[in-house]
This record gives sequence, structure tokens and C-alpha cells, in this order.
Amino acid sequence: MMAWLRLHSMAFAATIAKLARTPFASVLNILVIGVALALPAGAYTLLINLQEAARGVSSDPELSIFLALDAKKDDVAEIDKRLKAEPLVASATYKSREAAFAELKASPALGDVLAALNQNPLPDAFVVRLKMNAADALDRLATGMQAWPKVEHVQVDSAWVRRVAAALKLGQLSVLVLAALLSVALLAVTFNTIRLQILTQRDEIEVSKLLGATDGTIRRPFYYYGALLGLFGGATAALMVWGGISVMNAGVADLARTYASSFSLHMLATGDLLAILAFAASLGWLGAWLSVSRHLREFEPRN
Amino acid sequence: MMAWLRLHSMAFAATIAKLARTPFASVLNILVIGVALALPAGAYTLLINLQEAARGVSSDPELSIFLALDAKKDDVAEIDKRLKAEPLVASATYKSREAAFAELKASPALGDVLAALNQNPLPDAFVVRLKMNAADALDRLATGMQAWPKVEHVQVDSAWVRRVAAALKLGQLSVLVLAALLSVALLAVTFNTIRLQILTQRDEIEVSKLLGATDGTIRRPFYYYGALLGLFGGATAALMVWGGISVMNAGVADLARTYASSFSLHMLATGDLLAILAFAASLGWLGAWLSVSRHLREFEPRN
Amino acid sequence: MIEFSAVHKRYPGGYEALKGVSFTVADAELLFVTGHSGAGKSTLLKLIPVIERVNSGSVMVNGQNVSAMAARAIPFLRRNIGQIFQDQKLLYDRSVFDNVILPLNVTGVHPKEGAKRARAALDKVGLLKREKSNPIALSGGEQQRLAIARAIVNRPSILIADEPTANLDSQYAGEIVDLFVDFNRVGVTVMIATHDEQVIARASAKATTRSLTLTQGVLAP
Amino acid sequence: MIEFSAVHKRYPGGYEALKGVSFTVADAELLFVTGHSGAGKSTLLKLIPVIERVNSGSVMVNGQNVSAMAARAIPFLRRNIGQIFQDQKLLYDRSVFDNVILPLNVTGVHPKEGAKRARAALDKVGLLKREKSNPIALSGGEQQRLAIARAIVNRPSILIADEPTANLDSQYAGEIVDLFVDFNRVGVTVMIATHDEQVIARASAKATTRSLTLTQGVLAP
Ligand SMILES: Nc1ncnc2c1ncn2[C@@H]1O[C@H](COP(=O)(O)OP(=O)(O)OP(=O)(O)O)[C@@H](O)[C@H]1O
Ligand SMILES: Nc1ncnc2c1ncn2[C@@H]1O[C@H](COP(=O)(O)OP(=O)(O)OP(=O)(O)O)[C@@H](O)[C@H]1O
Ligand SMILES: [Mg+2]
Ligand SMILES: [Mg+2]
Repeated sequence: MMAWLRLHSMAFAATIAKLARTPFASVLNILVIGVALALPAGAYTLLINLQEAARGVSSDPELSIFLALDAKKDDVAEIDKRLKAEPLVASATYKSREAAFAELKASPALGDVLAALNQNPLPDAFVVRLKMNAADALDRLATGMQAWPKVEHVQVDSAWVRRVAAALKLGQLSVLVLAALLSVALLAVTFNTIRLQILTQRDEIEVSKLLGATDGTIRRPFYYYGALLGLFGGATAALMVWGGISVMNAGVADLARTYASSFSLHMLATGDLLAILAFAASLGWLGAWLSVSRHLREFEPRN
Repeated sequence: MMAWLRLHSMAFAATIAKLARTPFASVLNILVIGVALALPAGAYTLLINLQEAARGVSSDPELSIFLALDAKKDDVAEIDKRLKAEPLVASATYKSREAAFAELKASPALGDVLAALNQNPLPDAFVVRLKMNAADALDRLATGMQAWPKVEHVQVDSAWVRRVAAALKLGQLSVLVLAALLSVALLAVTFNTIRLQILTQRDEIEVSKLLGATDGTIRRPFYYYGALLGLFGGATAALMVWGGISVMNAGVADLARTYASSFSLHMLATGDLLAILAFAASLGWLGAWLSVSRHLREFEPRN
Repeated sequence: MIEFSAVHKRYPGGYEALKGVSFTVADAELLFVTGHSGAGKSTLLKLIPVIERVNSGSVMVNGQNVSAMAARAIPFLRRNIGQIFQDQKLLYDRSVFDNVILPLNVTGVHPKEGAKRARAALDKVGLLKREKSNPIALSGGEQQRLAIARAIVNRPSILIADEPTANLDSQYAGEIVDLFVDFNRVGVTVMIATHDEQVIARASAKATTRSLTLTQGVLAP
Repeated sequence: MIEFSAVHKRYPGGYEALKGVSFTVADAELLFVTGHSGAGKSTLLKLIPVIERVNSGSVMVNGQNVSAMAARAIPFLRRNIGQIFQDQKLLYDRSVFDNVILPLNVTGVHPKEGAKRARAALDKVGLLKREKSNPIALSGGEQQRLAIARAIVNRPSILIADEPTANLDSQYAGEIVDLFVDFNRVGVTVMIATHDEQVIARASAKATTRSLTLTQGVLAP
């Protein structure tokens, strides 16, 4: 047990010494990993900020309330009354199912199809315009209305919501693609670095094996090295994102001023940062594992 | 001369063979370089597209025309007449120097300072609103007006122009930072890869030196290797950008539809692509040069 | 105790380095393996710490069939065998002391205890004063003795030496033979591959020895 | 012609390997350098192709002061000197043939012409049949002969061999000595470092030889 602990702590000390002995190469590797991680992390940070910004900038949120097909005039009146009583509602426009059907029949695309129907499939509806400061309460309001009598469905489908949703979907897709691509890059870097380490220490590994070192003892320092490389890379990435955000905030200030807004970008939350560090360290470890598994085989006694 | 040519072609053939002999490592390296280059290249492509888009989407461009301080009523009338005759002008508002001075004096920030002046430093001005389709001709128009009598200065300073300029400045800054960061990554990757190569071929290099190989003969294959690595990396980057643009065009279509626009992203121009390939190859060569210069020193005979 | 039974060893490429070799080495024996260059001496020695594996037959070491041993168990076998390699395999990026302490680091011995043992081993081969030097600054004879110090630092019960006196003039070679005889006296089983008859003659003058002679992979009767 | 004048060589760390060595080797001479392990034999030979540089004194080779030669010019000097290294320095990741053709590739000789010369060199050392093997599959004596083939493929006027018979039994050693005597007969200057008196005796029986003896970096008068 003591020997086992000693082996671990010796491996760890040797790893740190190794990093310090080749400072130039170590810094280069950490930089590459840092850049690789900074990009998706930075993009993610921007995305989070945009989501926030979208919530703040958007005005006049809208709701559509679709009633059940069997709603009577009374029901419509009841909804109308309730809407008028709701303090967050700025205005509400009633669109009867007949009017909607007529409008749709007039459209060139669907007119023929609808004309062939002898029943009106559309429900009565209200288009509700909310007060500006209701943006935050949008979802809560919609859920509440869903429970009103004869309300079939409440849709938050105003134009700006759709636009922002489309933009953010695009952004999320890009961040995912980026993260995947750059995880490969990180893996490749640790893989190659460990390969380099193994080659540099070829003699030491060979002699240690001949002198009775177990596979674990030989592999352990490389795993530590890979994980540390990833961890330092992750920390560098966090620093880069922080620096990038700071630089951009200067630029964003210009931009925001022309919109007469005082918008500025925020850093990632601590939880997200820790997740990035853990992810980087795991990827480093994985790269080391792949590399060691592949390259230490050369030292096995052949049959 | 023949021997020289033979040495070069042998080095080149050996380089290709080397790439093919370690396909896994080669592909990994090319991938990392590809990713590193794809990011600024992709961002640049997006920027170009945005610039184009901004030009298309913007409406109601504005011009401010400032007259000379000694302009008379007649001059103002002359400008007014010319503006009315200009087919691209939608409307023009005259703001006299007296009105401007009064307005400025009323502002809390500058009022006291201006009140102390016993002379009005402001010129007469026109704020000109142009027709939508004049956006392209904006600069030409402004230059033409600059030559009108008693016109001191024409400023294209409408809100949208300032906004777009600020956004694009920010974008360009980001692309530059990105390109710089990732060039370092590319350098680091070739540097390390060549270091790996040198280590793997340590014996061959040592023996060749002992047998009378010149430094050039030994270095050449590494330079070729670095440049090829960069070149293939550049090609991979171009492919990635192309793929990314294709994927995004699907997403952009969604987004554009909500704006009732048929906007889509375009690929980089051939000239730009070639520039990226040349840049990548040069960086690869440079990385190889740095690495070789640093690591081949070990084989010099010591004093 | 070491026992070879009908050992065949074929290298990739088809060359048969050992063709049905059988012999037994008793505990605390001093055994020489001789033969021309290429006869299979190194190959024979490599089978004991399983640096190479047999193609058929078996190699027993202290009752274990090492030729069929799991890869996992081999490190622990090797820790009990002191090896001196034909090409020495010293590490030239660290000091003499660090070379000798390597087998102890590998097993996780406490650094203090390790240092004590490493110095004792260096003292035994007369290199204690050079502990801080780099092996490259040692003469050929000193490097050989360093390799011996590393092989004995773990107090193995078996010592295997492959041409430990090649590259050395007869004076140095004699000193090294004397070292091996000393180890043998305290109960260590010693196997030495050599083509140098002077070495065998000198050892035989001081201790009971036995010689195996290989001729193209076959043991002379 | 090779001329050493008051050569001093000190290694980093302060060890003085050569202390004021002066001698002259005439063209087409067969010269042995002997001495104990660590006497400075390898160091002396390394100064000729400038693998090491002197600290003071000078080394002249064919009228050029190689100890002051620019790094740029050294490759061209080496191409005229056939070297056999103490540790052979063969490349084990390529065939015997590719090892021998290496010095010709280095100088950019046409591949066809190169292959002809490489085969001629292999034939001279009796390894033509093994051209496709890997050096690892050669016996110790065959590897030595391969190193010799590589040293002579460029038809150098000077041949330098550092312990070319270490690791070999006397039969193989004798064959290799005969090869050197043959090269010397056709006008090549040959310098051999060895601590094996049998080697010198055998050569002296077949040709005119001369011996320099080093003792701790000093040449015996
Ligand atoms: N890794 C290998 N691959 C193929 N052949 C090998 C390998 N190692 C050794 N051989 C061959 O096996 C034969 C025996 O080699 P070994 O090294 O055991 O000889 P040896 O008796 O130790 O000779 P020496 O005195 O030269 O050290 C040789 O002919 C050699 O060519
Ligand atoms: N690179 C080096 N750095 C420091 N000292 C060295 C170096 N190379 C050799 N020496 C020292 O120089 C001395 C002479 O070494 P050299 O290799 O010339 O001896 P040698 O006569 O060839 O011995 P051997 O017969 O063992 O090959 C030795 O004591 C050695 O320790
Ligand atoms: Mg052997
Ligand atoms: Mg020597």
C-alpha cells in the first residue's frame, strides 16, 4: 500500500518535472489545446450572452390563443373578459374561425385544398399583445391561459420568438460542430505529444521493462501528463475566453451605444468553467491512453 | 546539377513515402491543422457574407451636407434646388446654423461652454434622406455633392451605417485575433510533428551526418514535410468551410424565411482560397524550419 | 534452479537460433555459455527473463514455467533476476547513481532505503566515488561495472551476464570475472555468455565452473 | 597523409582524453592504435573526420587543417573517409542493401550506378546473398562485415576502424583482419583501434604494420 502510494506520487512528481524540463514544447502544446478549447467555449459564452440579450431587447411579445372547435359565443366572451382583466395584456384581437377560414381560402397556395373541404377545420383565436415588461413572465402566463375554459392551445409564436429561436438553433449547431471538431484536435495533440514523450523516453521505458517495471508503472506518468496537459489547456482556454470577452466588450460598447443600449458580455458561470476543465483533463487522459496503448506495444517481448 | 536535382526529387519522394507510412498520425496532424485554419477562414467567409447582406438589407441611407461658414441665403437656396433636382434624393431637411446653435445651447452638457462663445461655430446643414435603391451609389453621390458650391463636407453618418460599421469592425477584429491564435497553433503542430519525425529518424540522421550528408540534404525532407502538412491542412480547411457553409445554408434558410428574404451564404473566392493554401504551406515550412533549427543542433559535433 | 527442456527458438524470418536445447543449472552454480558468434548464446539467456519466448519446449525458473507465463507476471519474475546486457543499456541522460537506483524505483522501495542499497552496490564494484558522473564520462571498464552494480542492487538470486567483458582489455576483464566469482561464492546462481576462453580459464582457477558450448543452436554433448 | 601535432582533447566535464599527441601516418600505411580501455583510442580516431574537435594542436588530413575546418566543409571531408564505428551504427529499419547504399544516396549518386557499387562492396565482404535481410538477422561477424562494406562503398582513400573485432571470436576476427590487409594492399590508408594483440599479430604476419600505444591520453614513445 505504501509502495503503491509512493509509486503514484513519484509518477506525479516525475510528470511535473517533465513538463518543467521542456518548457517550450509544453507551453506550445498547452497553447494549442487552449486555442482548441477556447473556440467552442468562447462561442458558447457568446451564445449564452445572445440568449440573454435577445430576452432583454425584444419588445411586444405576442401570444396566440386557440380555442376548442366547440367553443360557443359565450366562451369567446369569457376569454375576452379574462384577457381584459389580465394586467400584463396590452391588447387582444379576436379572430373568428369564419374570418380565418375565409382569409386562408383566399391564399393562392392553400385555397383549392380548403375549398374542397366542406367543414371549417380552424378554431377561433385571439392574438394577444403583451406589455413590454411581460417578456420574463411569458411562459408562466401562457401556462396559466392554457388552463382557461375552452382554450385548446396557447402558442408563443410571435415573429421575434421564431427569429431568435432560428438564430440560436443555428448558433447551437455551430458550437456543437466546433466542439466536436476541436475535441478531435485536442485528442490528436495529446496523442502526438505522448508519442513524442514515449519516443524521447524510449530507452528509459525499455530498460525499466527489462528491470521489472509493471505496465502500470510505465503508463501512469503518461496518463498524468496527458491529463495535466488537458487541464492546463483548459485553464488557458478559460483565460483566452476571459481576455476575448474583455476585448470584445470594448467593441460591443461601441455597438451598443448606437442602439442606445448599455449591453455588455458576461463570463461563463463557474459551473461551466469547471465542466470545461474536467472535460479537457478527461480528453487529455483519453489521448494519452490511446497513444500509450498504441505505442507501448513496440516494447512487448515478441513470440 | 543532375545530382542536385536527384537529391531534391529523392527528398520529395521520401517525404511522400513518410506521410503514407504513418497514415494515422498524418491524418491526425492534417486534421488539426485543417481545423486551425478552417476557423478563421470560416469566420472570414461569414464576414464577407455579412458585409454583402448588410448592403442588401439596409434601407433609408442618409447623408448630412455641411455648408461653408460663409454660405449665404442664395447658396442655401442653390443647394436646395439641386437636391430637389437629384433623382436619388427622397427628402431633404434644412437645418440653419442658428437653429443648430440654439438646439446645442439648450443641451445640458455643452450649453455653458457654448453660451460663453460670442460667435456661432456651426455651419448650415441639410439632412438628406435617399431612396432605398441608392444604397450602392451612396459614396458616388456623396463625392459628387462634395463638389457643389459652398459645400464644406458631406458625411455619410446615418445610424445604420454606424451600426453596421461597428459590427463589422468587431467581426474583423475577431477574425484577426482568431487567425493569429490559430497560426500559432498551426506552427506548434508542425513544430512538434517535425520534432517527432526527427526523433523517430534520430539514428538515420546521425548516421547520415557521419557519412557526409550536408545539412541541406538532411533538412530538406523535413521542410517538404512541413509544407505538405500545411498544404493538406489548408485543403482540409477549405473542405471544412465548404461543408460548414453547406450545413449552415440549411439553417440560414430557416432564418431568412422568417425575414421573408432569400438570403444564402456564398463560398470564398478562388483567389482567397489559393491565398489560404499558400499561407498554410508557408506556415508549415516555417514550423519545420524552426523545429529543424532547434532540434538538429543536437547532432553537431561538439567542441 | 533453471531447467531448459527441448527448447526451440525461431526468429521472425525463419532463422532457428536454438534447436532442441536441454540442460539444468543447479542453485549457486557458476555456468558459462560459449560458442561462436551467432551460435545462440544471447538468445538462450534472453529466454530466462522472458525477453524472448520459446517456440516449443519449456524453460523452468525456480519451479515456474516461465515460457508460458502471463505477461502480467513477467515484471515480478524479472525483479528476481539480475541482468547484464551485451549492449549494457545504461541511461546516458542521468547520473551513475540514478542508473543504479532505477531497479529500486521500479519496485517502489523507499527512497532512503534505496539510496543506501544503491551506494552499497556501487561500493561493491568500486564506483562509489563516481556516483555523480554521467555514464558517458566513464571508461569502458567502468561502464561494465556500473551495469553489474545495477544488476545486483536488487539482491537477485540469479545473475545473467551477456558478454560482460567484450570491449575490455584482459586486465579489466580479469577484475570483472573476479566480481562474478565473488557473487557466486555468496550463493548467487551466475550464467555468463562469452566467447573469451581467457575469461573462463580465470574463473575456473578460482571456483568450480561448468561450460555449455553452443554450435549453431545445438548444445554440444 | 594524416598528421597530429600536439593535440589536446578535453571533454566537457574536464576529463583530458588526449594530452599532447603528435604523430604522422603516411599514405597507404596500415596503422594500429592500441591501449587500455579509456586510453583515448576512440577519441583519437574521432578527430580525423571531425566528430570531435581538438582543444589545442592541429590535425591535418591530406594537407587540410581539419581541426579548424568550417562546419559547412566537414561533410565533404567525411565522404573521403571510410568509418567503422565501435558501435557499428547500422540502421535496423532497412535492409542490408539499403544500409550499404546510404553513403551513395547521401552524395546523390545515380541510383543505378549506386546499386552496382553497393553490390560490389557487399560481394567483397561476402554478404551479397544477404542483401535483402535486415541487419538484425545477421550474426555479430556478419554485422561487422556489413559495417565494413558501408565504409568502403564510396572508395575512400582513408579507412578508420574502431574496435572492429570486439564481440567476435578469433576465427571471425581473423577474417576481418584479412579484409583490412587487402584494402591496405590496394593503397588505402588504414587506421585500426584495438586492444586485441592477436589481431595485430595476425595483420603483422601478412603486411607491414605500425602500432601507436596510448596510455591515459599520452602516446608511448
Ligand atoms: N531479433 C532477431 N531477429 C532475427 N534473427 C535474430 C534476431 N536476434 C538474433 N537473431 C539471429 O539468431 C542467431 C543467434 O543470435 P544470438 O544473438 O543468440 O547469437 P550470439 O551467440 O549471442 O552471438 P554473438 O556472439 O554475436 O552475440 C544469429 O544468427 C542472429 O542472426
Ligand atoms: N563524450 C564524452 N564525455 C566525457 N568524457 C568522455 C566522452 N567520451 C569519452 N570520454 C572519456 O574519455 C576517455 C577516453 O575515451 P575513449 O572512448 O577515447 O577511450 P578508448 O580508448 O576508446 O576506450 P575503449 O577501449 O573503452 O573504447 C574515457 O575515460 C572516457 O571516460
Ligand atoms: Mg550475443
Ligand atoms: Mg573506444
